[in-house]
Amino acid sequence: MSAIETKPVDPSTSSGQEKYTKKDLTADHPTWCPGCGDFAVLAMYFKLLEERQIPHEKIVGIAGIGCSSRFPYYVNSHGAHFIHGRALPFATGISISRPDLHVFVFGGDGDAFSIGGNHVDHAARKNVKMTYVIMDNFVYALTKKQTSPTSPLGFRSKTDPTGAVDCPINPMVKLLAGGATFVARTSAKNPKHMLDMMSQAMNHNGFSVIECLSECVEFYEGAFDKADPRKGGEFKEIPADHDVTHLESAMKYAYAPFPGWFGLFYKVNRPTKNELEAEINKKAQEKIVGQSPTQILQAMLDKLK
Amino acid sequence: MSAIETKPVDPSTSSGQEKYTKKDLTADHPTWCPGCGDFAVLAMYFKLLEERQIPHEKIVGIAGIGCSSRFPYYVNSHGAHFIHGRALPFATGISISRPDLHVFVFGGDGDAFSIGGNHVDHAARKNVKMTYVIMDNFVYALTKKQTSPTSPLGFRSKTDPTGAVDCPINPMVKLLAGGATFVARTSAKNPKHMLDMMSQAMNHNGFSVIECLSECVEFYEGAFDKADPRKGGEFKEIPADHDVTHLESAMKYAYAPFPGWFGLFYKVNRPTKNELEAEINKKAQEKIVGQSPTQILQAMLDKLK
Amino acid sequence: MSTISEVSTLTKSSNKSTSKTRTIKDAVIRLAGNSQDGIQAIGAFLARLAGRSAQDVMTYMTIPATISGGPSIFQVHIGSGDILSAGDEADFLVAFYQHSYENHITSLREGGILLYDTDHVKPNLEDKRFHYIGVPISGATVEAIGGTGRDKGKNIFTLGLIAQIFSLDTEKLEKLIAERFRGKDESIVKNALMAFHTGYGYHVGDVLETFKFIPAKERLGHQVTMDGNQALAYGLLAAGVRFGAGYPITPWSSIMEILRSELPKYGGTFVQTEDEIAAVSLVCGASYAGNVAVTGSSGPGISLKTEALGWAVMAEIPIVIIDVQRGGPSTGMPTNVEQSDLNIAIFGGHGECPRVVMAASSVEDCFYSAIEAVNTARKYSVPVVMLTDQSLATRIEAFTMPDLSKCMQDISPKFEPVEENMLPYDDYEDGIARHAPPGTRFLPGTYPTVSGLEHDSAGHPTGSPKIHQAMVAKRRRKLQKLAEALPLPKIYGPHGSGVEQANILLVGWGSTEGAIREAVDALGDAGEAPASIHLRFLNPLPNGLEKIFAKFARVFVVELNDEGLYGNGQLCTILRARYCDPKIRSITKIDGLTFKVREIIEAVQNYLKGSSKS
Amino acid sequence: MSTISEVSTLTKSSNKSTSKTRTIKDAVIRLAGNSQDGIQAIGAFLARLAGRSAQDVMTYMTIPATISGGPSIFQVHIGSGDILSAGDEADFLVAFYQHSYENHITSLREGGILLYDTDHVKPNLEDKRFHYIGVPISGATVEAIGGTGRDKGKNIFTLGLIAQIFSLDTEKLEKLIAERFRGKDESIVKNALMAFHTGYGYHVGDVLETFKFIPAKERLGHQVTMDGNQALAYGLLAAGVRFGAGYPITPWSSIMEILRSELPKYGGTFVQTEDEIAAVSLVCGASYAGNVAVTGSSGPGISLKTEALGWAVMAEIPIVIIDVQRGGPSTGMPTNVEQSDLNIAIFGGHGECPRVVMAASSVEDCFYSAIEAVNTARKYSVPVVMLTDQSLATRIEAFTMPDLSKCMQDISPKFEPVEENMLPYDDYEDGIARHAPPGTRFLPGTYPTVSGLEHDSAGHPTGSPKIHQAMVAKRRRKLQKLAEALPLPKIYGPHGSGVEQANILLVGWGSTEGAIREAVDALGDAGEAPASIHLRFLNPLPNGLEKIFAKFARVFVVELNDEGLYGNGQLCTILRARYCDPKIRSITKIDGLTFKVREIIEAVQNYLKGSSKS
Ligand SMILES: Cc1ncc(C[n+]2csc(CCOP(=O)(O)OP(=O)(O)O)c2C)c(N)n1
Ligand SMILES: Cc1ncc(C[n+]2csc(CCOP(=O)(O)OP(=O)(O)O)c2C)c(N)n1
Ligand code: SF4
Ligand code: SF4
Ligand SMILES: [Mg+2]
Ligand SMILES: [Mg+2]
Repeated sequence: MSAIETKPVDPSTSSGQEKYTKKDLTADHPTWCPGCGDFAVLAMYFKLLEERQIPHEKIVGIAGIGCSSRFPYYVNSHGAHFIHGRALPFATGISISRPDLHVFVFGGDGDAFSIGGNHVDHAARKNVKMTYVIMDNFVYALTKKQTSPTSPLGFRSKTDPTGAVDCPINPMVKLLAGGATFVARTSAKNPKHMLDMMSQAMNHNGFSVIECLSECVEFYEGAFDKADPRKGGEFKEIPADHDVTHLESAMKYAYAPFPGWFGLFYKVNRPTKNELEAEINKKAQEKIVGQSPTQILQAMLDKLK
Repeated sequence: MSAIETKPVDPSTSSGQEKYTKKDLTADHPTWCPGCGDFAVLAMYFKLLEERQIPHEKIVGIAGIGCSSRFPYYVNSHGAHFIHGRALPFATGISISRPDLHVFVFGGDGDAFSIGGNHVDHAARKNVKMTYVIMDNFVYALTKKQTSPTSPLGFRSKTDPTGAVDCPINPMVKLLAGGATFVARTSAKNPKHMLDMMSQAMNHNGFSVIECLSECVEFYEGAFDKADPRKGGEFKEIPADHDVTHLESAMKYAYAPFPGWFGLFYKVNRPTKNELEAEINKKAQEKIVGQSPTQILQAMLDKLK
Repeated sequence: MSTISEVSTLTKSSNKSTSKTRTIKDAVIRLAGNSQDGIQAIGAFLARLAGRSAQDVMTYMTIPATISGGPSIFQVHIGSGDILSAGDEADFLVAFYQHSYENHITSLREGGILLYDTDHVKPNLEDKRFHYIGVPISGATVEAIGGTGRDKGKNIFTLGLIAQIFSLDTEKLEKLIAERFRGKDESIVKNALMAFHTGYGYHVGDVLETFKFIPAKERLGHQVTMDGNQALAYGLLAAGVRFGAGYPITPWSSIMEILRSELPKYGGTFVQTEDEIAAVSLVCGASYAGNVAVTGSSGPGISLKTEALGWAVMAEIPIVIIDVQRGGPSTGMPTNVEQSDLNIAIFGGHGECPRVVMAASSVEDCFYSAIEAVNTARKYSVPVVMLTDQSLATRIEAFTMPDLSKCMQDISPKFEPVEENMLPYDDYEDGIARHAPPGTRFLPGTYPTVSGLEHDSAGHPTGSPKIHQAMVAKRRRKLQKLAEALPLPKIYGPHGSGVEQANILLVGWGSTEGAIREAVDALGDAGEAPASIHLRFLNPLPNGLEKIFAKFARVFVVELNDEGLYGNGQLCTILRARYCDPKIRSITKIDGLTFKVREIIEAVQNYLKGSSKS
Repeated sequence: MSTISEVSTLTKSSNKSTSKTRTIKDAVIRLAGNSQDGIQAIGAFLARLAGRSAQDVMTYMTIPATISGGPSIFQVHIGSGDILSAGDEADFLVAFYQHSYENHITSLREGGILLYDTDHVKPNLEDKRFHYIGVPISGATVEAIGGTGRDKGKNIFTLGLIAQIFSLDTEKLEKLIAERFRGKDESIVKNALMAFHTGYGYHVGDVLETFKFIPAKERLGHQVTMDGNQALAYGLLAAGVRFGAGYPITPWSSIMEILRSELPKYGGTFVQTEDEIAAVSLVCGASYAGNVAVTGSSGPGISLKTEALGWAVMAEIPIVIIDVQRGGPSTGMPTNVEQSDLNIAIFGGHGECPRVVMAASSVEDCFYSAIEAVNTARKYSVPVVMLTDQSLATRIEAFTMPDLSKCMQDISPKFEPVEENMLPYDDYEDGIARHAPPGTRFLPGTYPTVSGLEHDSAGHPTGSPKIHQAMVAKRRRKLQKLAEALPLPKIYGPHGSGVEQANILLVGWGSTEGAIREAVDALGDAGEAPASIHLRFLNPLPNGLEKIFAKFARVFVVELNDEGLYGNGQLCTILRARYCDPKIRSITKIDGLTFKVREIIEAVQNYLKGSSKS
């Protein structure tokens, strides 16, 4: 990138900034509809960051395209608004090349499970270190009410005027089957629970994913009432005795019909892509310790003489 | 398409052709390497078609790109060689618009689980009627030995000279989790078993998928020896008492480490996309029975006067 | 340029007629409020009414950037003659809020009328350039139909006001209102009609005069009123398309939504896919299986379709891809207009990949172009990219009811057995592949494979240099045959006069046709000698354009895209490359909005002034 | 055109020298067999030897269409002066099989020598145009090293034969053989050397004479010998690239394979992704995170990358995309060459999407172009598409060892805190965005967002027409600045003479440079007055080309693509559009093979003859 005008600074200040507050983290006012579930996700993200106080410049927020994916504009941190469905590969490029950063990805159900579905599987199997919050509203909101891969059967949308007929994707099953090492589910209606999940996800060394039910009041009002005790629904938390390293048991919770279970389904430690690549690099460098890049390349070219 | 010069024929002959033989089904001689597992798949396909004698013109063979995907050229039937990873959506367009045809798709592990991974999930959840044979050789063969999503950890390829590190995809788990309604696994080393699986798949009304281990003798020799009794391996067939409608049990077999199990893992009946769309059409036409397309469109335009 | 009426302009402060009702030929009405206020609904009612009155109408709207709504306008240009554009300036402005007033008063022409909601707007009454009508729109609506009606009813109340001022046909309007709410709760219709009547009867104290449109000439048959996306979707249905696939994106979505609703009635299917690549792939499959199928998208989705488009070129499978252009690049400006996809339409995809590119020029033309796109794809066994844009997609026009007995097609495959050994890719003189879809028996017993690899005449892969060369030439040649068959565009002179002694030619494509024609008319009035042509086929271009260009001293290519690195818009670049004629120059604009007629005129005049520049 | 030697041509039947060893300047050796026979290995040894002898060398190969192998050739042009092309015709043909003989005898020049395996080939000895040397290659190899060596050893045996006939430096060859099999089993090296010595000592009874290359002029420093993909990959490493991502495809794959092996040594990473879209997305992310990252592909994979490329244009993130062009469209001809991706490189992607496009012209140039691509991307904060092609990817050349002390770069980000409120997309005069990657503290407390939506100077979305217009202009303007800064290409005259009184200009780009220069030389010899320029930057073009064109009566743009609908190749179209100069004409070829020098000459001569055509 073209250089920017900067002066070298005292390194002691470089990570020693003032404690930052929600105010410091707030950027543009969201253009979301009043009542949109996404506000709660943003609020909890602010809270999480405020609690953790990781260096402000080390936070990166990435998103694809959708209402939910406007997220990065509302956070005052480094961030990028990429293209539809490709936030995970973009974030993978950051995560692997910059292990010092904390990479968060936000996006919708269409972004994650429709156009982006394959990237989810491959980020999961590679176990790329990052935290991914899927703000699932069971609908394509930004494009104004088409069926999404999580829309339930019978949902009437502009593309299914007589009701959706395609069997929806089960996000938890997909994530578990895909090999994600941290899989949780929460709801924007339960901010405390959400914060807890986010916090645990952030602690995880690997690909951590949270499905967060986040109601679209404009195009799918009441979608999650059955999961909302205040609306007569039930917010069933996964029992404390569930072994989060037990995939089969996690799958059982995952297969429960809507509103299903909430909480941490699965968490195991498997080497991250980041660590595996670092290991490859370490081995590759063993024979050439102390050599400069120039020397390494020169040795290569010498072989071609 | 531009019209071809044809004459109307006696309809009685149109589906009443002579019984066809393997010879009639054979087109170009395969350019596969001698010893390639793909030959066996082709041979069993010929056998299957010969047994069934469905009208010759109703067979369609579709493929993406890869060694395995050259399949359609070797079969004398209607067929298309599409682009890498997109054979399933292409076949979906055929299946849904032409319920009279028998749609077969052939391709490799890269085609299916790397670039095409998302299409597999969506064809599965939609339950589009067709039979898909994945010729899995654990490697990118056509491009000469790069790591594929099914390459085991440690496999040395041109893109993983020190051994693959990315956790491979488990095809059976992916297919089951994705919602495929017929999931089977076989091996090119056991043609009889393969024919049986293909035959059952073809009988299935829905999205039927077979993973067929098919050795690449050029770039991954011996990959499947552990599944080959002649090489001291074990070809474990799923016990007869397995309930193929029981997803959880199917998943258990699926999660077994290599060489795993062979046979029919899962088979359930769920309405196909083809049927669901037919039902939508039926309902849409209920109010307009007997109207010509012109009348239907005229009525629509009249509303806009 | 709007509202040049031979009878009387709507408002000219110099012309204070004493008659309370003045007859006018046309009027530009701009409604400015928030999208939630239903201003689009008022606009649509007015447009529909014009259609039913055999009048011409054209609309223009902006869409708020955020889902939750926001400032938005809807402009309607109604008249009793040909309406070519939505109008540069408004004759009549309705402002619901202070911001509406502030942002849009500059669009009101001198002598124009501002109608404003006194509950929300405080205009600067000192500004004597305008006439003011203040009505407590919000309050009066609440009074009429109760508090709940506040937000939902004030658009209909305003419609009543407009009906009063413009002496509109209330009977027709009432019918339209009733139709609109048909199937809804009785009370809703009642409330709406109440709001309408209150507005219609409201005593507008200080209005100088009311207006009346001169009766429109009788038109052949009825008129239909719709937007470009509707016209395009219905055109596809008329053309016989029975399969489509797509993925939502603004402003393409409404085409797929219509097809998803309508196709089942015709026994067809539209599939919403997981992404745009899948969509175009389904369509390649369905077209291969026998019937030209359609997909479409906007912006990013078009980029994603180019790989499969290349396959269809190679395999010579006819598909139609609709590109509803929006502001780019990348996610760009999703609710704004641009004509910046001509390059990708013609050149998108790797390798030598000739395909047909067409553009629709008006809402009516969307209907007929859709049919022509399908037929061209079929005839030449080639993908057709059909360009339209955001402004056309959302623009409402009235046009003569299509004669379905003439344009309705059945293109379903016949499956008659092939008697002789047929090689799909034989080197036919016309260059066109001969496909017979699956289901067709090949009596000699050899079945075809269609392929994205370079192939021999049977469709089987080849690495032969000679065959490759011949096949590239074949795929090019069939488009050259099409170019021979295409008619030359008609030359439009001022006020429809034809060529005459014109020496300036404006060349356009797509949705800008009306604005360009108005510019030609105005330039003619200003003493220049202009004319214009509008291109429907952009790839290949019709043969013989050089003969038209030869008649003119100056050629200006007018398009809504950027001047590029070398000062030429996208079509201009192609014309210059082909004809190497330096008199072909470029007039471009890229601000996400449609051309104002004035902008075209000024650009032409600038060229004429600064002859050093040309 | 090859083998024009000032000392002596290799074989001229008219020139039967009695001396047993004749001194020659260069020779074209074509090896024809099956790919399994290791003919590429012989070729590579010869090329490497030439490199070590400070000679010039260029190779050309074809790849069999099927994995299991099949007919294949490898051609080596070695000489002691500048070798510009791999040679139109062979001086010396080695045929392993009857089909090799039959298919390639026509490529042997009159008076040339055929060396054939008498165990497999029965040549027509009656054809007196050639000299024949029959050796039982298969049998003799088996004799030498046993039955297992039959397939694996006969290439090395043949290398020995060639070493004998061309008086090659056996010591150097032995060292090369030993190096090649280093790390393998002892016995393998031993067998190989045995085969080599047997071939070298084999009594070639009927050879008329043996040959010796005149000693090469001393070159500055050593030479390296490699193919274009290697040179490109090493160039990227020298440029400081430390992150890449890609998906396999022929002929791009070997670049990713090299980077995957090499980057870890430098602390970098190359990720094999699930598809090409993911690859370019990773690279956008990594470049955003601070260091220009690289992806690449061929054919279909390039089509898939255009959406994300558009994002990088919009967000102004520097990335490098390598396009190793192959035969298109669609899957096309994966192992053949074309220059048919210029259009997609410049125009691919929706909307107005200006990016830099460059092309490398030789193997050596691959190395330096890679560095320039990275630096251009960095300096202008823009994606750079770097074009190369299948022939360059697989062509082996020897060139002067790069001086790494001069070209090795460290481009890692510095993360110095930003002191003042910095707006990344401020309307800087140079049009270039100022990014500071994550990890950088922004002391005023406001952090940047990069965006694919149209955005204001802070990167936040906007629907403002004015801002959009300004931003489009800004993204265009920075490339116009680059165009100002680019040097004009040097003019090449016959035999390197420069311009002089030339009146014909050949314009080329990419891998065709050598062939075009040989054509210039030959046309000069034939009495014409030719010259050529070769363009490295294709978008933007350097300013001032019109001054060069003005000096010539005729300009021919020579490229390996199709003449298109209107008779112009892809670069030709762009030049004609920009300069509107009808003297700019097109010479194209699209058969999947490189230009023969003769083909260029004939095309020029046809134009000169048929002046009616121009
Ligand atoms: C390639 C591409 N295709 C389509 C779109 C249009 N588009 C924008 S957002 C979106 C889906 C939104 O749904 P979701 O991801 O669930 O997010 P939400 O708006 O519901 O939060 C679509 C289809 C696009 N921007 N790019
Ligand atoms: C878009 C695109 N990317 C990459 C390629 C190159 N390519 C051809 S086949 C293939 C993978 C082959 O592996 P697999 O699908 O397992 O088939 P196999 O050859 O092993 O049978 C690749 C990457 C391509 N043709 N198109
Ligand atoms: S449309 Fe739905 S998802 Fe989008 S901002 Fe409004 S409520 Fe939220
Ligand atoms: S390379 Fe492997 S997969 Fe391909 S044809 Fe040969 S053996 Fe079969
Ligand atoms: Mg959503
Ligand atoms: Mg494979």
